[in-house]
This record gives sequence, structure tokens and C-alpha cells, in this order.
Amino acid sequence: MSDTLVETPVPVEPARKRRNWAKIAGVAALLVVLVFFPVITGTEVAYLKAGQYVLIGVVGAVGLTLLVGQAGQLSLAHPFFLLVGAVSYAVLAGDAGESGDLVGLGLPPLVAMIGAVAICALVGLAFAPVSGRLRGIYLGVASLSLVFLGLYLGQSLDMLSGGTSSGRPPPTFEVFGFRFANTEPAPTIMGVAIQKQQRLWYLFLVIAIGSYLLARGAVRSRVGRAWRAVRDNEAAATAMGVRVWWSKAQAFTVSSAFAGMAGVLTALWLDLVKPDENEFIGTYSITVAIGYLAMVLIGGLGSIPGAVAGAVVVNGLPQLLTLGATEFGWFASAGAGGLSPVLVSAFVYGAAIVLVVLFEPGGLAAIGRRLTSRQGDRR
Amino acid sequence: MSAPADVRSDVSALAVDDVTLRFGGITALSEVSFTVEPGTVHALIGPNGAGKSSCFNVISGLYTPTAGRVRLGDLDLTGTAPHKLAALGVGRSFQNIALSPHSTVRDNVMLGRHVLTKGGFVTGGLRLPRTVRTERRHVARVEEICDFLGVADRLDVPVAALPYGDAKRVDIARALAVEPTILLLDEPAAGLNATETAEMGVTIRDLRDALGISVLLVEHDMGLVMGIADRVSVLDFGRLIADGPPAQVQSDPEVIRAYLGAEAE
Amino acid sequence: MNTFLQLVLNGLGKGAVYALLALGFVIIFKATEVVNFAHGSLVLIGGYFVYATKDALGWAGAAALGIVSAAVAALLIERLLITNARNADVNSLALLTIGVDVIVTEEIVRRLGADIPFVGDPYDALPLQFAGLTVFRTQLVALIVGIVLITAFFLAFRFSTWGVAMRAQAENKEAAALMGIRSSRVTATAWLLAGALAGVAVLFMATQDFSGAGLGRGTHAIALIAFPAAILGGLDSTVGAVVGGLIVGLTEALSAQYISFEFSKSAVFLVMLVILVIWPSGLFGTRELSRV
Amino acid sequence: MITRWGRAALVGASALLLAACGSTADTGSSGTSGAGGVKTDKGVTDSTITLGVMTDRTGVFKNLGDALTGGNELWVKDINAAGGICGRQLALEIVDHGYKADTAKTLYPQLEPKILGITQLVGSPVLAALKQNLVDDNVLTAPASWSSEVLNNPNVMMIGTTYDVEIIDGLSYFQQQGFIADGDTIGHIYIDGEYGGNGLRGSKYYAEKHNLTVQEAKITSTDNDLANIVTGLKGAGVKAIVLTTTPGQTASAMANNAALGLNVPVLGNNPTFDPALLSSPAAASLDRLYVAASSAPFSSKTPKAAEVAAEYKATYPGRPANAGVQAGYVESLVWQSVLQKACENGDLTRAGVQSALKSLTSVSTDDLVAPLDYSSPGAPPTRGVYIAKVDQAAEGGLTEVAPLFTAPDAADYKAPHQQP
Repeated sequence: MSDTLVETPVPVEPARKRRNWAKIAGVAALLVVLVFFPVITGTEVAYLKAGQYVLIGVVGAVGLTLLVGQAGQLSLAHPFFLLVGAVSYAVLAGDAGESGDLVGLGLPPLVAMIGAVAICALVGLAFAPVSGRLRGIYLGVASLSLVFLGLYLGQSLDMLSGGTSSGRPPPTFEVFGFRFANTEPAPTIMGVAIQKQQRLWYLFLVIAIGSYLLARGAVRSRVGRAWRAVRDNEAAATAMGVRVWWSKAQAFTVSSAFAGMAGVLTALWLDLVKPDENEFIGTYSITVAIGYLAMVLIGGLGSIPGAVAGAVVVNGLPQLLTLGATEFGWFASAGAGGLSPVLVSAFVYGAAIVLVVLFEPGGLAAIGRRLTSRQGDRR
Repeated sequence: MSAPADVRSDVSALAVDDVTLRFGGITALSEVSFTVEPGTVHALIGPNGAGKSSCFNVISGLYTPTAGRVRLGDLDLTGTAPHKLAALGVGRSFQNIALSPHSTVRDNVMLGRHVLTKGGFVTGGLRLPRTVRTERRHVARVEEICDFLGVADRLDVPVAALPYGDAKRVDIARALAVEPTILLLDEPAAGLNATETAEMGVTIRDLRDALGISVLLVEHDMGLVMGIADRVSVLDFGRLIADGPPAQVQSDPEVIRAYLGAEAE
Repeated sequence: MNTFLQLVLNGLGKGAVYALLALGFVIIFKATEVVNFAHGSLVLIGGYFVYATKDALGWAGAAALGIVSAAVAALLIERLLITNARNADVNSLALLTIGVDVIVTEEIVRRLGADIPFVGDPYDALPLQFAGLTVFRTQLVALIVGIVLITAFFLAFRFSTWGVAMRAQAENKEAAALMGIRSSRVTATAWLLAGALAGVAVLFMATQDFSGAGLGRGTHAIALIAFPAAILGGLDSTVGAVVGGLIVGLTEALSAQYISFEFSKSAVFLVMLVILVIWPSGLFGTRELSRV
Repeated sequence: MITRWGRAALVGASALLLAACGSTADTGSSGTSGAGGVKTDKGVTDSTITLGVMTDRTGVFKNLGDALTGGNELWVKDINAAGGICGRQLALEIVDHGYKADTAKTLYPQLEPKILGITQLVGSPVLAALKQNLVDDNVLTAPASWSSEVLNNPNVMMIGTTYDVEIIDGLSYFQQQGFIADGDTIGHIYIDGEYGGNGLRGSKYYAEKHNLTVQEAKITSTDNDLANIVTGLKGAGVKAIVLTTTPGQTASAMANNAALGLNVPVLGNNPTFDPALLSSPAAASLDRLYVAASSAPFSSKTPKAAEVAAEYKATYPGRPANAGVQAGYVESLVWQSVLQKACENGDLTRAGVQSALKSLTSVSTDDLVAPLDYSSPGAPPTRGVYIAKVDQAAEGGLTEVAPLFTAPDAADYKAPHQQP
């Protein structure tokens, strides 16, 4: 097999299922911190905003690690599906806009969110003839075409995307009448008002945890086994009854759906759907494609917890450094050609990619496993 | 030697009927016919380049023959898409172990249950109690199969960490997990030492006896073949030159010539 | 008609430089099967050294230094990183070069600061006119240099010991090793030459005539457009690199006029996509990237 | 699988959350009275008024961002030396978003509680992403973007005229000079986005009035080689080219205009020209470029402009010198008028600042830009421009060829969000 990517080796020590209380306590503590994060951040909403951004990364990275790590298909098309997801949400839930020249179907936001994810899945499925035929780097570069195509379509179809000038605002999300916006009066938790940003945090958290569990479940079940089999040996997979082309198409579809969900969240996070001005810098750009690839590489290809760790590094680090820059006066010389938060983050994840390939193909997931010396996640 | 007493009623004969396979101008197989009777261990042998692999690939659906048919009982397998064979009761192993090296033994063998189970991304992802219960049942069966093949104590070990002999057994376990009525083994002894080869022979007989299924093996190792096969078919230059019980084939002058000729090359 | 001819001229001129860049990808791929995503940063390294030493050494000296430094940088990537990642497969190594690329690009762009220097002093923005058509001098020089270098490479591949060794290695690594071909030297030479080509290419890229912009992020972006050139030609084919370069140059020029300018970059990638779907290893590629 | 302990943890966490829940009417403060009986809310204390700066010091517009910030800082220095406003010193809270909307989105909630308003906001993607925030928090903002498309945001304070109006005035000048006539074809190369889209709106309007055909060429901000486009425009027989581009793209358009033998006059928006172009390989082909702008160039002879330029060079040696300096200074000068008016009204709250702005009909900026009228929301505060032509000999590279004027077509023009 010349075309499997680096993957996470599972530790050799066999261990029967044994309840690891330390781990349970750790996960419970993490959940409590996540649930009370809006309380912890309090009025420092900026940190909550950074946290939301990490959660978007988690949803997208989990989807990409399924595709690249589990199914062995290299894709740089993630930003394209983010864009399709964001635009679809705005179109499905939105209205004609102030000037009346936008397409908007005015569906309930929850329906629009599900619809946007479904649209991304279908677009991903439509790419199956290409993704099923190409491998490795060829597929990676071919998928990059979608990013260019997305930029072009986003700019051309401004009745859908709102155009690069001003974009279009995504409708406020709501579930069964509960609006994710500021209201008076607002509920509170331990004295902290649960307003728009706090509500979005919970929305994003629920979706991120849902994505995590769904992906982890899939990886451990029939569909995940089929993906790994196709990745490692198509002939063997076929002999065991796996329809290879369908398995590949399915992985691309699923991954696109995750990216689409991340796109919807991005729109809600930015309060804006707007195609980029160019293909290198922006919300749906090549930089983002490399960022997502970095997340799954750093985390350890195919590892779901690893994807989460990768999202924390790639999406969280620049945000935290930026906030620290103003709060603590870091990077004072940034303007004069010194280091800036964005630059430092790029160095960190660039170096992380190199180091992972050189020393630890299993990425952060493998390092984490070694530290806690627990059993592997039975990929 | 004879077929075991308790051949399962659902096990049918695999018939290779007048199969010809050409690639461009080259004829890889020429009017080859033989039948794997239900519940027998049938060996397909021949010198290098005799067409064993081509024949194996025709049976397992990778190649569509230029002429002739392959039948399993009443089913015509000719030209059936290879991924559909597993569901029809054809299990196969690979010569150069085609397992996922970083997945555990259990995970690899569970792949064999693919056609026996249902469920896509969402049903799998949600881990509904019903899915989990079904899965548990299949895991139990897989562990049973692994136990039979003597790799039950390695269930949680990634395949890459196994000795070669064990990995070969895992490969066969996976083929058995399909619950086949006919098991195709591609050189099960390749790469094994003498002891391991002998053990493999015993295992193959045992599993046939226990499951009552047919086994077709392509093999180089004469000792293994003669020891366990009920019937042997010999290919040379794409033609079937002998077909019969091991003792008869062993003494066939054409077979001897083919092997000696091949070795003299 | 004049418009069409002028566009073809523009396309060929740029195509020559794309071909030089694509040839760099191909040489590395042939020797090591690694797709070098860091090619754009080699281009930047070469350009940066020209910029930094132009005042002290003069254009010619700086250009020579730029070419050498790009070559050395490529060699360092190969010696320090690629050869040390023994357990990684070729796809992982390609991803490793992405990491290198991110770091180098960001650092060079930081070092350039507010400057976006042009590096093509001797020929830039001095167009030649004839028969109502304009030939940009940079592109003319690039075309000539491209033809000379590419011819030289063809000859080297065919006749030099290095070329023979490299072809042998590309055919069969084990057999080449048995024949006493020192794999590491062939590989190192391949990276060195690819780096030098990147150093040559940047002398044309960061010019008014070619890119309309000096050295910067945009220069790196152009190297990315050369990617489709290498891939659609076939990553292991030198002929493919040349044809791919010209196809990309012409696609860009003609689609800009006859479809729309904003579509021209997508057009390049779509042409590549169509070619790949029909021939999964490119127009002239022979390497089967899959096996059953 | 959601294991049993996983479920337990989830349930436990939810229970904790429920236990901690409550509800409160979060009454927004309507301002408190501070020193001098002036009402204040966010960003104003008894001693200090703080304005925000959201700039780009590390991204693609770092040159502009540095210059604008320099202009803002100079103004703060000047005004504090003169005793401040309303008995309070001025302070800036500067953040760098590197032209990334996501970074800006996170920085904003950190900045917002500390400031009264924003005196500089760079980047149209940033402005678009923060639009709703600015409205929600009622933060008056002077954007470093001159698109009339953003005037639907009541919190945007436009300093000078908008790109569409610049082009209408400029094309009027071209027609008056005889460069173009009714029925001609012109080309317009523009960056897709707020900037280019707004410039194009101007030429489309003018073309409709004068029966011109506009050959549009949409580019992105990173496309720097315009040879293929200019080749196409030549084929279409354009009589003039309009640019709403970056300076680098201007250079390419001008170089190709000359190289391909097209040689038509070219009209650019204010940001298309930068003095650095004069030392680029395209320098020799720049002489057909005309720039329409409502503000004076860096090297302007306007006394205040010259004074700011001199002060900037002395205070920040080595920092980039471009028209951003005066633009930054003028942004703050308008803020000065607003703050003084709000102080007179005794209301330095955000709402007070808003109403102060709307009462201003003629803000004078020492001729840095034409007098500004903020009384009709949605309309550009001025429609007057200068026309300057590239001139190698002139300091700063531009010579004024037409003094401040408003073309009749520009006066009639209805901006996209202009109230009838």
C-alpha cells in the first residue's frame, strides 16, 4: 500500500476493558469546566468567543480526520464545504435582504441548519467520481480546485452569498422559539447573564460533543472498519464485501457534512456570510485548508480526540495570543516587523507538522495515550 | 481420504466450467474445468506462471473470464462484482496478508462481518442500544473464530505487532468471519516455516471438519497439499493437466514433467 | 485576431516559468516520490537573497547567490528532514513539506516587511514591439532561459551518469541500489537542482512584466499555480512538466479574456481536474499511483 | 459509545448547571453623571475619553494601518497638549487584527467595554463582520474605507467622500477634458469587494447617464498581473480605463497600458496611487494616471496637511509615509468635532455622541477634506473631489489639475442607502 498516510499506531499492550477511574474523573472535570465556561469567563466575552472558535474547529477537524485518517483520502477542500454550509444556511433561513435582491427561503433556522448540512453532504457526494478515482497527493491537489471554485462561485453568485462587498447576515439561530440572541430579561447562571454569546457557546458545545460522539461511534462500528479496510487494502476490503467506491464516497460525504456544520457555526460566529476577497487570506481560503490539515496531522491522523487537540492548537492559539497581546502587551514590536500572534501561531503549527512527521506519526493523540498510558481507542 | 460425514446442506459445489482467460494476445487460462465438491479440501497447484493466480482471481471475481462460467451450486458467479461474493458465501484469504496493520485483531476480523451486518454512518455513529447489542453478538462470534484459529489471546493486539504466522491465521479468521460455504485460501503456507506449515495444515482440516464447508487452496508447498487435500487440480501453461486425488496426481507423468521442467528452467 | 495572438504570447511567456517550476516538482518526485509543497518557499528564499544582496553585489552577483541559496535550502530540507523521517511514507513527507512551507513563507514575508521588491532589473518593463504585438522582455528572457535549461535537463537525464542513475532509481529503487547506484547522492542532487530551478524562476517571477508585483506572498502564490502544471502533465514526466506549464499559461491567458478574468485561476484547476479524472496520473505520467 | 460513566458525567454536569441557574432583568445603564455634569457611559471617565483603534499592523495593509495609527496618535498628542476635550484627556486603545475577520471578532468584545467609539477601523471584511456588533453596542466608528455601501450602518461615520462619487466626479472631468465622449467604451478594473464594487457603481451610474459601455474586469486583491486584462481592453477599443485597485495593480495596469500601445488616460480612486510607485519599474508609464480624491495627498501644499506630514516625519522616523497619515489625522479631527458638540450638549454617552454627529452640518477639517455634512444619514457627507495627475517632478508624485469641485452628475447621484 503505497498510499496510506501516517496513522496512529495503537499501543501493543493488550488490556481488557478495565474501568479507568482517573480518566472518568478527568472527563467529568473537563465537562464541568466546559459547561461552566461562560461563568468562568464572565464578562470577558472575548475568551468565550475564542472558545467558540475552537469548537468550530473541533467540528470541522473531526470530519476531516475521518476522511484523511480513517478513509485515507487527502482533502484540502474543507474550506469550500465551510463556505457551502454557511451560504446554504443563510439562503435557507434568510430573507431577501434590505435591497431585496438576495435569495432567501425563510425556513426555520433549525431546518436550515440541517438542510445546509444535507446540501454539503450532497455536494461532497457529487465529488465522488473524482475522490474515488484519485489518490494521495493527486486527490489533495485536485480537491484544492474546489477552494478556487468556491471563491469564484461565491463572488459570482451574490444573490446567494451576498457578494464580497457586504455579504449577508445569517439569520439568528433559534430552536423551538428559544433565540440565540440578547434578550431582556436573560436567564443567569451563578449571576452571569446568559446572553447571545453564552447561548452560542452552549449551542456550539452541544454540536461539538455530538459530532465527537457520532464520529467516535462510527469509527468503532461497521462503517469505520470499512473505511480503514479500504484505506489499507482495497482488494481485501472488496473480498469482505465492502463496496469500495461507495465507502470512499461515503467518507467524503460524511466529512463534507461535518465541514458544512462547521460552516454554519462559522456564519453564526461571525454574524456574517461573506465570500473571501482572495483565495489566500480569509475565512474559506487555502490558509484555512492548511489549518484544518494541520489540526488532523498534529492530533494524529484518524484520531478523534487528536482532532480536538489539533483544533485547540490551530484555532485556539492565535486567538489566545491575540487577546494576550492587548491584555498583557505581548508582541509589542509586531508592527515593526517583529513577531505577531498570527505569525507565532503559524510557526508553532508549521513546526508541529514537521515534528509530528519526524518523530511521532501518531500526533498528540499518541503522546496523550503514552502520558496516560491507557489503552488505545481501538481504532 | 474422504469428505467428512456431516457436510452442511447449504454447502454447494463450486464448478469452474471451461474457463478461458485472455489478456490481449496472451492466453492465461485455456478451457479449464474442475469442481470443488461440497465439504472437500481442494488444492489448485502448478509451477510458477501456470495460471493459478489467474484462476483464483477469476473465481474471486477480480477477472471476468473470456469464456466459460464459474458456478456455486445454482448460482452463476461469472462476472459477479467481487464485493458481492462475500454475501454469496465465498470467503477468501490473501497470500501477502492484506490486513489493516494498525488495527487490532478483533477489528480486522470484524471486517468479515461486514455483509452480515447493516448500518451506515448515522446508525453506527449513534451507537443505539440495538446496534450495540447486535455488534456484541458479532464480536462474540468473531472471538469464537479467533479462538478456533488460536489467536484468541491476541484480540486487542494490532496486527502489525503479530508474528507472521499469527497474522496469516488472522487473515484466515477474517475470511471465516464471512461465514462462507466455500473458503478460498491463497497460499496459506507461504512464508511459514515447517512447523507452522504443519500446524496450518491441521487447522485447515479442522476447520473444514468443524464447519463442514469446502476449501479451495492455491499452494506451492507440496507437502501441505498432499497431506490435506481431498482432491488436487494441476495447471500448467494455463491448461488443466491433471485432476484427481493426491496420490493419483502425484504419480501423473505429465505433472512430474511439468514440475521438473519448471524447475530445470 | 491581434488580441488572440497577444494572449497566446502572454500565455507562452508565463508558461515557460510555470514549466521551470513544474520541472522542479518533477525532478524531486522522480527521485524520491515526494511531492514538494515547499517549492514556493524555495522560490521565496532565492528571491529574498537577491533582494538582500542586490545593493552590495549588483544584480548578477545577487542573482547567482539567490540561485545558490535556493539550491542549498532545498538540499537542507532533504538532508535534515526528509532523510531523517525514515518511517514516514511519501505522503507523510509531502505533508511535512507543507509544515516547512508555512514556516519559511511566514518568516520571509516578515523579513521583507513593508518592501515588495522587484528583482528583475536588467530586463523588466522594457517591452519589445513588432507587428502590433508586444513581447514583454522578461517573458522573452524567461522563454529563452526556459528552453535552454529544459533542453539541458533532457540531455542530462538521457546521457549523464546522474540522469541514468536517477532514471534507474525511479524505475526500481532496490535494483538501482544493487547496481551500486548511491541513492542518497542521486536524491540530494535532485533536490539541489530543483532548488536551483526555483532560484532561477524567481528572477522572472518577482518582476513587473511577469507578475506585476515584487517579491512577497504573491510570488509564493504563483508557485501554487505551477502545481496544477506539474500534476496535469504527470508528476514523473519531464515532458509533462513543460507541456503542463504551457497549458496552464495558455489556459490562464485565454480564459481570462474569453470567459472572465476572475474565472481564470479556477479554469486552471478545472482543466487539471478534468485531465486527472480522465488520466489519473496526468497526461504523460506513467507512475501507477494505485495497485490492487 | 456513550458509556455509562460518560452519561453519568453529562447528567451530573447538567444538574450542576440547572442548580446554578436563575434569571434577571439585565437593565442597561442609561448613563451616569460625571465631572462637569456631563452624562457618560462606556469609555469615558472623569479624566479620560478613550477611543478604539482596530488596525492592521501585521497583515496585508500594515503600511496603511501604521500610517493611519500614526495620524490618530498625532492628533491625540495635539489635542492633549491643547488641554483635551471636555476637561478630559484623550487616549487610544489600539488593537491589531492583522486584516483577519476572525481575529477582529474575538478582539472586539475585549475592546468594546473600554471605549466610547472607534476612530479607525481598517479592513472591509472586518467592518462587515463587526457590523452587527457596532449596531448592537451603538459604537460610533470611523472606518478606513470609503464605500457608500456601509452607510446603511448608522454607526458608521464616513470621513470624506465615497468611491462611487470619486469616479463620477473623475469621469465628468475626463469628459470635460475631451478624453471620453457620450457613446464611448471604457474599461473598469476593480477588486471584487466593498472597495471595487463601490467604485464600479460610480462608473455604471455615469455610463448610464452618458450612454457609455463599461468593460468590467473583476480581480481579487492578490491578482497583480493585469496584462491579459489590458490586452482584452485594447481589443475592445476602450477610450479610458478606470481603476479601483491596489497601487501594485495600478502599476501593472499602467505598465501594460503603455507596453501594449493602448496609452489611454486612466482614472483611479484615491487608494490606487502610492508615492512608492514612482520608484517601481512601472514609473515611466504612470503619467497617464489621474487620481480623484476628496482628501489632500501626503505631499499636499494645504498648510494643515504639510504640518501633519512634517510632524509625522519628526515623530515617527522610519514609519511608512503615505496619505494614511492625514487620513488618520482627519478621522480623529472629525471625532474632535463630534466630542466637542456632545460635550456642549452635556452628553458624552454613546447615544449622546450619535445625536451630536447627526446635528453636524459642516465639519471643517482645516481643508484636509471638504466640509462634511452628517445631517442626512445614508448619504456621503461630501461629494467634492480634487483631481490630481501623476507627475514625477512633483513632491509626492501628484500635481493637482482640478481644484475641489462637485460635478453635477455627482450631486444628482443617489447613494445606495441614501434616504430620499
